[in-house]
Amino acid sequence: MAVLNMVSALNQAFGGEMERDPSVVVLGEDVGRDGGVFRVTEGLLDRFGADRVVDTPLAEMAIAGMAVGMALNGLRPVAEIQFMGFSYLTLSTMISHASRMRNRTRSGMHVPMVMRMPYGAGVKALEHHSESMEALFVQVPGLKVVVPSTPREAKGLLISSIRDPDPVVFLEPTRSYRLMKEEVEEESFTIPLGEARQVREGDDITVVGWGAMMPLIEKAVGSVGKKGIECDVLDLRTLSPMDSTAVLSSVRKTGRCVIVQEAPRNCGVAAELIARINEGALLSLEAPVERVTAPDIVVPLPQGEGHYYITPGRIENAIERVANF
Amino acid sequence: MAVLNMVSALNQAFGGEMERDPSVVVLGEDVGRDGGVFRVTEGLLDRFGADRVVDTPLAEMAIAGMAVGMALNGLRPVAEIQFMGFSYLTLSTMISHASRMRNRTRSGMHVPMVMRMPYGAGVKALEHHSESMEALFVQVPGLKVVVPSTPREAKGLLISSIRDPDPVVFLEPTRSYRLMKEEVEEESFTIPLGEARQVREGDDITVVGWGAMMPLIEKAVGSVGKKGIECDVLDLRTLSPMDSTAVLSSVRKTGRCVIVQEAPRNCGVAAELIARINEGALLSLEAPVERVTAPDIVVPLPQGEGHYYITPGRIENAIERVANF
Amino acid sequence: MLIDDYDPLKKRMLQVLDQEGKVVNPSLEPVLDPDVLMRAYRTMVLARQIDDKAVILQRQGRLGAYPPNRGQEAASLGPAMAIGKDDWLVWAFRELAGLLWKGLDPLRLYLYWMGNEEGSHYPPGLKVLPAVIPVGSQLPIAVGMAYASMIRREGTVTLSYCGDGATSAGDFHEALNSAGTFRTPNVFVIQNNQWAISMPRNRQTAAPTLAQKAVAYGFPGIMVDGNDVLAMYMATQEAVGRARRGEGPTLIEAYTYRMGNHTTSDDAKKYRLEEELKEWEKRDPLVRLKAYLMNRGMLDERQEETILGEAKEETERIVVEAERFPRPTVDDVFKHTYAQMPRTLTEQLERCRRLEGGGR
Amino acid sequence: MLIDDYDPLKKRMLQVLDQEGKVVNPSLEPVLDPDVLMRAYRTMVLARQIDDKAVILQRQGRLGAYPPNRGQEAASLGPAMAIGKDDWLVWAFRELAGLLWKGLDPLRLYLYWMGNEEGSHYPPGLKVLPAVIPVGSQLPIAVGMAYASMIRREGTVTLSYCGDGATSAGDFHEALNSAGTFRTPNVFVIQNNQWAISMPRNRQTAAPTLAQKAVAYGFPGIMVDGNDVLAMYMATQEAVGRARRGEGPTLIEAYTYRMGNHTTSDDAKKYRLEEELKEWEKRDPLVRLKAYLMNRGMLDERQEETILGEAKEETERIVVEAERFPRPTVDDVFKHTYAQMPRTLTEQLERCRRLEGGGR
Ligand SMILES: Cc1ncc(C[n+]2csc(CCOP(=O)(O)OP(=O)(O)O)c2C)c(N)n1
Ligand SMILES: Cc1ncc(C[n+]2csc(CCOP(=O)(O)OP(=O)(O)O)c2C)c(N)n1
Ligand SMILES: [Mg+2]
Ligand SMILES: [Mg+2]
Repeated sequence: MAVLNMVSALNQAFGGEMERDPSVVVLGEDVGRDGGVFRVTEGLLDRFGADRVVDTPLAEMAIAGMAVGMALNGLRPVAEIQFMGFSYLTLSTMISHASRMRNRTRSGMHVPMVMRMPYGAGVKALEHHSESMEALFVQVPGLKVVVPSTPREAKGLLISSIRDPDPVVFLEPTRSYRLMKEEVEEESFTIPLGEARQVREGDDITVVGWGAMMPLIEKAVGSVGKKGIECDVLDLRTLSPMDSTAVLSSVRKTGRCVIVQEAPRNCGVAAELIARINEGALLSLEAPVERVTAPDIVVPLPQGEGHYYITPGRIENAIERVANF
Repeated sequence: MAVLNMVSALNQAFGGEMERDPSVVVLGEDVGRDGGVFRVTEGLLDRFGADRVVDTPLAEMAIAGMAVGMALNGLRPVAEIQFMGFSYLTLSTMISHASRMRNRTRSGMHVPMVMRMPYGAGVKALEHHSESMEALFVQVPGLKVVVPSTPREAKGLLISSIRDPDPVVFLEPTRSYRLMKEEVEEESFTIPLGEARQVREGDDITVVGWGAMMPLIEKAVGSVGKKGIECDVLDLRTLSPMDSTAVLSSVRKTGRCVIVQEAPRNCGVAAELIARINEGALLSLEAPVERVTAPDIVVPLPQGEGHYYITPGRIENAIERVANF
Repeated sequence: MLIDDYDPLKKRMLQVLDQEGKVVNPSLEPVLDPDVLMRAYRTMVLARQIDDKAVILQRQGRLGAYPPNRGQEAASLGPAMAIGKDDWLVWAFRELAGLLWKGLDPLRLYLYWMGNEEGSHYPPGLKVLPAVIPVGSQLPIAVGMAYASMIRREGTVTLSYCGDGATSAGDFHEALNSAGTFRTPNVFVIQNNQWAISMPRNRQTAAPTLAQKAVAYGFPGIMVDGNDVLAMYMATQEAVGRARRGEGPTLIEAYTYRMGNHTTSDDAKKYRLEEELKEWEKRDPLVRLKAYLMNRGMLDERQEETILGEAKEETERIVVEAERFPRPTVDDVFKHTYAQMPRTLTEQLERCRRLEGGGR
Repeated sequence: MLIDDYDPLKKRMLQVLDQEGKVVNPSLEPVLDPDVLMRAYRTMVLARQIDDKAVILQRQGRLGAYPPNRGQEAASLGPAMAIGKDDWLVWAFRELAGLLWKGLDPLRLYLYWMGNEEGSHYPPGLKVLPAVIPVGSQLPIAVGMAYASMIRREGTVTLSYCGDGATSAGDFHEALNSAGTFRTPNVFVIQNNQWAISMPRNRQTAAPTLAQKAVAYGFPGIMVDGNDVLAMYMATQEAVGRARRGEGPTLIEAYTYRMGNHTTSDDAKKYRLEEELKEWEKRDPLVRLKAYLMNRGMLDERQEETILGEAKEETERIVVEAERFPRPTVDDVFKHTYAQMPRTLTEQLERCRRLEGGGR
């Protein structure tokens, strides 16, 4: 068992799946010779050849559309979009075709594709390179949306996504690509989509997050733990379908909840979770649920980042406030 | 004062604004000679000429992008997208440029444009012609999102949107285009953006909706009124910025709330409102807030519509359930 | 090669038949089995019947908004005749005749336009994509499909259609440019019917021909008389050959005309001149093929009547079957969102079922 | 007209100077004031300095990811020299020399790459759009800007730049096709620097030239030696003239080379051959203009040194100023979302202020 960072774990997932299933192909800008701007697809071109590791022209609509067509014609494409900030160009295709072909044809056809992209902030990047607009995809019926938070999770979830018969949007937290390492099984394994992960058990308060927020949450939870607040921590893992059952049963136990969302506030995943808590566990609530989110502004350029990003301190504050309500 | 339907009221708004301000231009597919597929821009070509009433090639990205450029260079463009189902093609431009130019340039430049489109279901239309995906736009910091519900509202809100210094997405409920008529002042008038409209006062329960849901709500509210349930009805009117203050003060008064949303459930405007009620009025709640929404599935073709659309009966049910909780 | 002789920059248009059904250029006349020619004619007649009937049904409230095909039968049929069973056909929404040739049961088409998703539920192996409404968005999909065939070394091609309006869309560009780069086995047919709703062809692009757009992608384009089914067949056949041999994509502009309204919700009188329509009615593709067959002694008036009669019967059959077809249940509209229904959706379905059952 | 002589389908490339600075074709040599030529040279030298320094600053952690301009100075400068004060310049992100010519204070550029939005806060009346990162998305905007100028009968033009990679994007197509249809006063310059990150030009499109993409839009295209500032100037001047006279847009392909990495985060050695770079280093645009000026006796070694010294000083000035420039406050990052801050945002700002002040 090797100790890997998320980039290597993802790369390993690709290697295994492409060995196992010759219909798996990778496409996107710079995914071949360059190995992807974050090196996730490094080495795949040499191992699997240019037919299956496809450097595309600079054309996101075509990347998404070609992936749909490949999937309809027997392949299992994994498309890479270089940054989430450029994925908006694919929304029309994802909404109008990827997510609907199954329903449109009454399951006569379906679209087993994955669209991966790095998302999120904290790496001092240019404009459009720090966005976290996952709720754009979560809103779309027929899509699945997956966000891993650790190297091992990334591998297992990517493999499940590739094998899934439905279109999956796979969001990789840029900030976590090389942040941490952990032991990852050499061989292939899957982590089921649609199930949240219990990261830590506690009776005082439920803390929910996903992706790049998990390391921040763990810090915050550690600090408040020292003050005697025991957190029940959930990594949502799949934003669509959302495992609200896990969240609700935790909230029914703790009566309190903080949701941490990197994205702006309006109509985000946290809002949806609060609505579901309201619907299914309102009577258990001993305090208003709090969301720690970005404000409803454009992600600032690096010099303004400090005013924008969520910190463990902010999460800690929120946990304490809700716990002591 | 003439009695107008929504199409005529919008047409009148255009006439007045184009007379008043020579920088107002209209662009889109078939907006000229054809007067738009719903006839909203009928007659404008003859009155204002082809320079200002611009029939474009079939290219939504260009329509949105050109509108941004026109706005940056001294015009006040009002772009029409033929149906919301084709507006996803504009999202990249709206997110990356329209909504950000002001912040990007620290207010050195800004984008006073309107993007109008019919949205919503109930007219037995083809695929992609019935969608209600407003939350895609509501999520985007820097955009405003406006949805009129009656002819007079449509006129006043469109004029405000045209005069607004920021980009506005203006959603016209297809179903209401010719559904009702009301008296509309001949001259121009504005209705401020960002303020909900109190449609009816009542102490028992708050009912919130917008756009095409308002006539359904009014029916439902009438029925439950006969059973002694008095509803406080709010037409949200502007989805972004959202007038949650009005909703919260109503909920503080009634302690109960039903939100009616034509769109699918996940991460919609109703979820955001529930989150804000949770944050600001949880302690006033005497029952869980209920959302009446579409399910998280693709809008069915006409033969399946009946299983999908919200009816006054469903709203009535929800109101009674919450009122009697 | 036709595509060299008819380079669009030379401003020539490929034609085999004149309106009287005479062969303009004998060296271009395809060698087709009489059965095949007769089947082509029957297909066009049937397409015309189904199309006309759909317009009537719409007026009677028995079918939804519908985009008439009248005048474009040859433009969609000729290309379909040049592909095989294992090749893919990717259409937009105005390719009735081509679909009939390819083997799609027209019942499905009526179901579709009547607003039932079963209308896009095709038998496995038919190799036809469902109708695509967002203009141009089928083209990148067609490139992906061709790419998949290509790397499997199948030797199959993907034939796709789009309208003149679609050529302005970003999808068109990204698709054709990518296809050129990958040399995928794509044949792109533009049905240039001169109009995109109310927008005439010359307001869609300043390029004098649509075929010349291929110059931007590094592969050949050709402009073809789209009302001449033999010319469309010949051009596509050559394009299909190139694709099968790994020589990459071809763009074919079918110069044709939409004789009807854009859809039944549209009124073309508002924006186009009656005379233009009159001119084009003289070039009716059905009349042209009939004249050719009569000239060749393959068809007479009596046969013609029989064919028409059969087409009418077939049309009646599908009207009856389509109207008898079960309407979607609440389960149907939920069931196909994902392969497995997620829990939240199951709950939503149960609530809907309850409501429909009169519960709360 | 140059655009007739250099029709891209003829596969010719417009060139005025050879690498030794000799005039290849005297009839094409522009009549430019010596002051203007000297200013052009100074601009290129300054651009090179600012560019090199940015790369160093990035390595020292004093500036963010940065896309080097080295080798492309003539391609962006020549066009900028051909427009006037009232014309718009719409850039992508690698047009330093052109921006300096247009009058943008390079301090703004450093602020931008250092991650401060004040870097895109330009003085009113400058008529330059901020940098555009989503590749190609500036082009529809440029068409809208030109449209606005056109209907005001201003006689001004909009000059826009994009890369070779951008030509594959749907935005490129929709923009150029619309511009052709409306005959807007646009001049579209493609900086074909042979690479889009790791993708070589021939993997971007199968078209043998990028200039010929104009054929798809019904307006002229021309391929120009992009390392020859005089050729770029001449071609653009002609395009600008056409635009001002209402003759519509022109597409100019500047054939040039990105000598550096894509950005400071990239390592070009991974995907391209050292020899290719070596070849292109011989065609350095700065060296070429210098040789021309020396040949014409307008520049000597001493002057050259002075110019270089001045450029270094100026670069130091902007480093100092940029590093001294106030960083955005919490108010700054909220304030410019809307003209008037909505209530919810005010609340969010207040909470942020409170948190930053150590409150909760
Ligand atoms: C992306 C998109 N924009 C707008 C529409 C609305 N619309 C439907 S058909 C049509 C015109 C299509 O013209 P063309 O491509 O020439 O096809 P034709 O209708 O002539 O067959 C338009 C604008 C659409 N379906 N998709
Ligand atoms: C729409 C979009 N997709 C992807 C990217 C990531 N990206 C940044 S620059 C670049 C290559 C651009 O190539 P080109 O247009 O030739 O410009 P150059 O970098 O050579 O100046 C890519 C793929 C982007 N910025 N925008
Ligand atoms: Mg057409
Ligand atoms: Mg380049």
